[in-house]
Amino acid sequence: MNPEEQVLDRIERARRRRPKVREERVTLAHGSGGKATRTLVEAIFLEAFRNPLLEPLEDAAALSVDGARLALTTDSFVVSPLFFPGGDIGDLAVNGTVNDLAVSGARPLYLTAGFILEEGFPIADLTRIVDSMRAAAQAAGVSVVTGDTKVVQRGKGDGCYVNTAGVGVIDRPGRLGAATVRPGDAVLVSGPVGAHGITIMLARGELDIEADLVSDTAPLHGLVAALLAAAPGVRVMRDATRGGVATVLNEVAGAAGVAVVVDERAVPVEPEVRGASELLGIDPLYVACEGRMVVFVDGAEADAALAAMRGHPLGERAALIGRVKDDPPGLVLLNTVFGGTRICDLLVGDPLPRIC
Amino acid sequence: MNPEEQVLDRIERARRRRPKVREERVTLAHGSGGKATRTLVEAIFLEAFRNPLLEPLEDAAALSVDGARLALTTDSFVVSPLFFPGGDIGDLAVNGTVNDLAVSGARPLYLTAGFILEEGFPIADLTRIVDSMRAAAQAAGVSVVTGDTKVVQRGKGDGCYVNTAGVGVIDRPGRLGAATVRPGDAVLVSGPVGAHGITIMLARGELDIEADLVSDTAPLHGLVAALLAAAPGVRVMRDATRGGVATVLNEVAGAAGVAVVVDERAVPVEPEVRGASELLGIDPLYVACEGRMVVFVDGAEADAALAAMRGHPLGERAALIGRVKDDPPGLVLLNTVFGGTRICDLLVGDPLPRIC
Amino acid sequence: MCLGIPGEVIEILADRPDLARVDVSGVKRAINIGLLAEEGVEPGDWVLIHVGFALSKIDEAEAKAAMEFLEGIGKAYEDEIAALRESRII
Amino acid sequence: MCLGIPGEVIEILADRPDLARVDVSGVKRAINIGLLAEEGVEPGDWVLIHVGFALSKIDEAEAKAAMEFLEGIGKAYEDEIAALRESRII
Amino acid sequence: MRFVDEFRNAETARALSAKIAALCEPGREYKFMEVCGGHTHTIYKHGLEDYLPENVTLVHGPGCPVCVIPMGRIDDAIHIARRPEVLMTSFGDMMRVPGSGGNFFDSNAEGTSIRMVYSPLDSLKIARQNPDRQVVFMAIGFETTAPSTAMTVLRAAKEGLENFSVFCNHIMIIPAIKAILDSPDLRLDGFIGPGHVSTVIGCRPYEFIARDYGKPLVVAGFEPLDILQSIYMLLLQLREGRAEVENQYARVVPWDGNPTALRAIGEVMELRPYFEWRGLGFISHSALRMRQRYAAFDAELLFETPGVRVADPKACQCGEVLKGVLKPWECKVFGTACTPETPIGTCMVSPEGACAAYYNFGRFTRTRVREASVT
Amino acid sequence: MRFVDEFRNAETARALSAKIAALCEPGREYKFMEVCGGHTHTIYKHGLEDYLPENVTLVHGPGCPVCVIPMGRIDDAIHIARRPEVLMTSFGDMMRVPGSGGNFFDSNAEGTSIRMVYSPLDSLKIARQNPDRQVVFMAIGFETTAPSTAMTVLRAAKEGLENFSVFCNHIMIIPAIKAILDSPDLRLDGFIGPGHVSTVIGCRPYEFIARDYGKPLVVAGFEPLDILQSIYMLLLQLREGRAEVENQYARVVPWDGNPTALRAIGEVMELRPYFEWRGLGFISHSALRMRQRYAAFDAELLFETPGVRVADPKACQCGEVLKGVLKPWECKVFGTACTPETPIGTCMVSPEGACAAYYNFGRFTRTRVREASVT
Ligand code: SF4
Ligand code: SF4
Ligand SMILES: [Mg+2]
Ligand SMILES: [Mg+2]
Ligand SMILES: [Mg+2]
Ligand SMILES: [Mg+2]
Ligand SMILES: [Mg+2]
Ligand SMILES: [Mg+2]
Ligand SMILES: [Mg+2]
Ligand SMILES: [Mg+2]
Ligand SMILES: [Mg+2]
Ligand SMILES: [Mg+2]
Repeated sequence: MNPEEQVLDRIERARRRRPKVREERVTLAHGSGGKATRTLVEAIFLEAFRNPLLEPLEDAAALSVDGARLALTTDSFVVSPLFFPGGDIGDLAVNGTVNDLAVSGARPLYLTAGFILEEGFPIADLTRIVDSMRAAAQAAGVSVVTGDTKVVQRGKGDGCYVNTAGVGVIDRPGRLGAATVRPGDAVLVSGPVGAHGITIMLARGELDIEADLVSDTAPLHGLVAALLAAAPGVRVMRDATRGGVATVLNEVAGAAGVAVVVDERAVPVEPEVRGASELLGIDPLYVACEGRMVVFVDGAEADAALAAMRGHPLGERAALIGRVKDDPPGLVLLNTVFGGTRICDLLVGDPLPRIC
Repeated sequence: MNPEEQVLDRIERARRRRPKVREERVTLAHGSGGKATRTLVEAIFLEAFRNPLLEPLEDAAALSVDGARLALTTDSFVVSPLFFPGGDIGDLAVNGTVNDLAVSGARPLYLTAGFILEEGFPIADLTRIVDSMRAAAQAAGVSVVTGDTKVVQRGKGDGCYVNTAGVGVIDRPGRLGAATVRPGDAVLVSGPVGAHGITIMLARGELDIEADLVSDTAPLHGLVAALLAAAPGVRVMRDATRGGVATVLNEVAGAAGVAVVVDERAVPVEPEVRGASELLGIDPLYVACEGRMVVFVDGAEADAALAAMRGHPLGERAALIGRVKDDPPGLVLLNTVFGGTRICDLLVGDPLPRIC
Repeated sequence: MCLGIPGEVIEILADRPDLARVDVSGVKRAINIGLLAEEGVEPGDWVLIHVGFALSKIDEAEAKAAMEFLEGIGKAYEDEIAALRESRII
Repeated sequence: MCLGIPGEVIEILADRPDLARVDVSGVKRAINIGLLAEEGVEPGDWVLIHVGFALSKIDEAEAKAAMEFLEGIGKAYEDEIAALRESRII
Repeated sequence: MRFVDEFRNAETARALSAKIAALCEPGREYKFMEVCGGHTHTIYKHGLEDYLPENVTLVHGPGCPVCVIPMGRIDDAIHIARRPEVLMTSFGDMMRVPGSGGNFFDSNAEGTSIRMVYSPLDSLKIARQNPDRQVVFMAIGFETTAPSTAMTVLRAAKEGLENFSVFCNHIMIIPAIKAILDSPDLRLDGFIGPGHVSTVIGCRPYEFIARDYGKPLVVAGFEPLDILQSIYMLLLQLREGRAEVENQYARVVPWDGNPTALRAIGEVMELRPYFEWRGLGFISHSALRMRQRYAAFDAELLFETPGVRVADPKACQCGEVLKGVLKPWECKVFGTACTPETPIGTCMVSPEGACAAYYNFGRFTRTRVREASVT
Repeated sequence: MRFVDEFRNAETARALSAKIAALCEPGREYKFMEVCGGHTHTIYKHGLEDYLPENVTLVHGPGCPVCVIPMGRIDDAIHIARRPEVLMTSFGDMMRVPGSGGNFFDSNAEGTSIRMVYSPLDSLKIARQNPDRQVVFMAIGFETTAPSTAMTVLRAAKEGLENFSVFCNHIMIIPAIKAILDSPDLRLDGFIGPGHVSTVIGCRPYEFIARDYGKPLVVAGFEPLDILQSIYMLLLQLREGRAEVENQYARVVPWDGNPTALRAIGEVMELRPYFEWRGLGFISHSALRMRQRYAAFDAELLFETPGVRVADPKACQCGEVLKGVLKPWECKVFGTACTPETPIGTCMVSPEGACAAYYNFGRFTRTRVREASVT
């Protein structure tokens, strides 16, 4: 090894060290979906709760209860603003959990709904949120079967936080999971990326940027069903939420110990998302979606998978964006538009907090 | 009917009207577990999400998935202070959900954990909370299998909010539920009431009251198992959390259309709980517990049920506190220590917010 | 609003002679005894507590007298009932 | 930090002549054009945007010249490659 | 609990009940007013009426300071609380009392900070802890509570606190009783006198009731046996043709009251020329305000208040209930439009209000009660 | 995107790459410094080094204003932000720059309000919206950014805003380049000149580099083809034995810069006698402060700051990296103790810092890259 290679090797070893939270206090970065979030999750939550079901840190845990194969997931939603073009915290909370179930290969069935309301929150806004949860649940074919409401004093919340947990049933034999990904697999994305995150950021109004953009929030269960029917060789699916597509790719590369090589040109991005990203100096690959997923599939089935996704309204602009290789393991590489190649690492902190 | 009876009749009709939230904004009362909470839940959440599984508004929904009989529940925890004598938000969050499953007749299996952290929250406190969740989960024999973390800006939270959802399996044939309660049933409580709520109130320090009190937070699954084994005639169990024993009794009386008559003398209350309650002018019957349950059981099995509970460490001071009658339907009546009888209604607003 | 609760004085705070630690069924709180300055308050005294102030000292002799009156009525009643029962049995 | 992005001026705000609405790939923002006061800015102009200010006007002739140079290199290269291929095929 | 449990004994109650029944002349209707809301609360909370013969009726008087506070004063308090620098404190009972545009909870939901305190001294503590805020204590209560407020102001003055003041709504019991006695549509046989007020004012101030109006009054404690005994004592006076002031609650109430407390009130407060009582209208010399020498602690002087008199809702019959002319359930809106969740009148707010006590504890008829026993 | 996408064309890049290779003399090592962090970012983000022959090395210069800000200034900013009335604003890049006791995020976690803004004008808006707060804009940047700060101050003055001020940390590019040129351990063959700074200062200020130091400089745009073309132009000058200032970025950079912008800077700011640069030490006349006549908007005058010079951590070799003496990976703590999550030096903080760019984008070797293509 030359000196540079020795250094890089040392770094890779350092990166494999047990994660440790160095901060004394929680910062916004811990909630951004990037490295700090991952460190917090692994060093504190995984460390304490460690068990084989939690360990994969997938979108949903796969359980076997009384002979039934179930998926269980949860997410809290703290998006600001609560209402934004294309959606609100209500449909986000339903779609987000439906999607975590769907991408785990489960048929979403039942949701829980937990509300943390701030004293003074307008009842009319609550009704609007609950109505859009109802509509989203109906669209996704799930029922909200149990719930909880807490009220916190003014100044101890931000209007309305929603938690949903979801249960689905895994009808399909075999296991999905990042660990099943292997060299030669194809990487697909179900549509243009980053619209949700940029929409939220613009909806805050602080940037004074106008754009004809709406959130991509949508339930993916139908698209997943179509995909799985056409391509049994699907290895893993993930919805690209906080941290965006790049974060999902890194999680999979890390979990599977493979290299993921992505063709930047192939990644679909709406012009307005690109414009806002350039203006703000951020990369759409790291911007959250709420109705897009990344799919790893047996390379031989890439075309079938792509065709199946494109045949579904939510996958019309699906694209093959990359391939899995064996080296360098655990890294995501990007073949840039310009023809160069670079690493596409986890971000330390997301520039867009509170997007979901 | 005499004029008074006519008025009372008119009132009962008014109380059966469809609930409507009259306030324009959420107030703390909506989170107190009393009438305002009930109105909010029925008028907004139940109205929007209505389905046969949600409708009973039990502690957990009873589901049938792929042949398996499951219970699903959720609660968010926003207790202030986060750490208090006898526990913290962590074991509260685990025990609360374990208990909602247990009292639904399910064997608790899996939990989700959603954290909403406020920027600036000490990592050491988070670690302490997560550690006590781990210990509580271990004690209850459940695994945390999936989770989520969000971080909100300083001033948009209160350190740490935790949501847990839980899945359990219902091994026992037959259905539990408030609707199965009938005249002649016995009403039991598993131990002294109100310690949790009073402990929290004193732990805030604002009242400058000292007492040797600790929260009663505990997982009830073992006690429930012992009870069910001894008394198959159990109709319904509820953990007496927000709103206390009186609220549970009212919920059951309302759902079953029966009268619940309680002997005030029989209700176990720790002297310190009583002292603090008298000092503050509140009634221990309305004060939250986090490790106590109310049991309705076939009157013929009352002794067996009581013996079974008393044989378990968490039920040593269990007591038979009342009987179910047919009239007046939907009301809870209290035979007072003094030998009088009065209504024991739902409270409009709990004097103790943020107890769980 | 006029809620008043009896409590037993445990100690007078050394640094704040207008405050007493008072025990109510095992629960303790510092209570202002400034309104009883003239009579004086000592550990062992019972006082009536209202919104953090001791409003009056409880007169144990009077309490005993009241109880005796009430118990007397109770006793007389029990005797009567007992007599009634006996007469019935016969 | 020195991030600058080209955008097309759509309009000068009527009530604020120091502000222009500028379009970047379909996204619009009011940009301060005070730093280009001397040259003047009109709809259709392209400007370089930095932290909310237009720093300079983009000179389309210069841009075209640069492109022509670059494309020329590209063309020459392609020709060369093509020639190379041909020679190999033969 | 000592001095509490012994006065809740059911056996003794049954005996006393028999004595009471024996004292009543058949066919005669007895109407006694318990002046104090604390008594009303005890009566309903313990189901005390189960021990009274049908011909003894308890009339719930105006002695709940929460129930008699007029809407305008709530509006004034909210007006003060709306100032960004103000942090208002008050007793929990006040939080739900309706002003013309909502109660304190609603106001907090819209952005004010009105916090519950257990003691006025807690407000002082809050003021010390929040030097950048103006802490205003919304003081309410009869002579029972006024000394605590006065002592708190004296302490604040001693400490030189500059961010504490009192919005004074203290009222006095005697003018209220007098107003009741002078109301033409009233027929009462006697009064159950307010025990805790009397710890401060003593028993002498009631003597005019016996002397000028010929009605007996028994100062009563707050345990159910205290009240039952007082009713017995009232009936005994009636039977014996007496009209006197008697003290059933001598274990707590000295005949001459608490002179230290009275002096504290006198030092800090003075009589208002008149004050509005909800349902009873303006009563002269019936309330207290801060003295000029404590102007620095007088929120009424420190902050502007609209001071608008707000008419009670038309449907509201609290005045009749407070005077004992109507039973709570006789009010047309009772239990339908007016409930503890959506009170129209203040008697439905405080747990000591006659309507709330009846609604929460007594909302069923005697016949059904008799069935309702655990055993 | 017009003026962007055309300058990212891979075909053209390949052609230019061949031309560049052809210009390089075999066996000779070429070392060019891109002065500007924006260029560093572009180079890594687009993988531009893949188009360079092995013997052309790019050295990352001091032109990242975030990277050269000394710890003491961060501490001073946090000191100001800790005042309860202060609401501080800054560009997103600043949030993670370590001070001696943590960065802005850490400081916020402990209670300060330091908000990210896109433009200094946004700070002004925040000041208008929060009249009760003192809004302080933490200004950083070279001459590119200084005019925006100046225009913002002029606007604030015109509006008579009394709750807005600037904590001025603007620095100047020429003194930094001069410091680099004068550093003894340096061997460079030419400079890629900072494009956006030059829109303001123009190309003339670089002439001394060619004239006095005999090094060519090409002012370059920020798209990858701009940089590749500039390298081509530098190599051509070397081949032809020239040392001139050339302008590759003429579509944006006028030879004489932007006189309006320069005047705005001159109106509001003046030279500091000296200023500390992280890694480079004190450089005289290298930074700007507010003029006396805008003292009302000068946070340094309005608020006390400790102004303590904080020594860089011992392990930190940022100075060597900024001068191009060390490659990022040659620093002993690179990638292990110093990572973007736990930066020791500032070059690891900004996405334009050499260490961060190399860590995030370039952390693998050329051989492995060649394998790593999608197809
Ligand atoms: S029912 Fe309501 S309005 Fe009627 S008297 Fe009672 S409190 Fe007043
Ligand atoms: S690795 Fe860190 S300490 Fe070393 S030069 Fe880079 S930024 Fe500075
Ligand atoms: Mg970290
Ligand atoms: Mg997901
Ligand atoms: Mg999830
Ligand atoms: Mg999710
Ligand atoms: Mg709940
Ligand atoms: Mg309501
Ligand atoms: Mg429950
Ligand atoms: Mg629950
Ligand atoms: Mg629960
Ligand atoms: Mg999540």
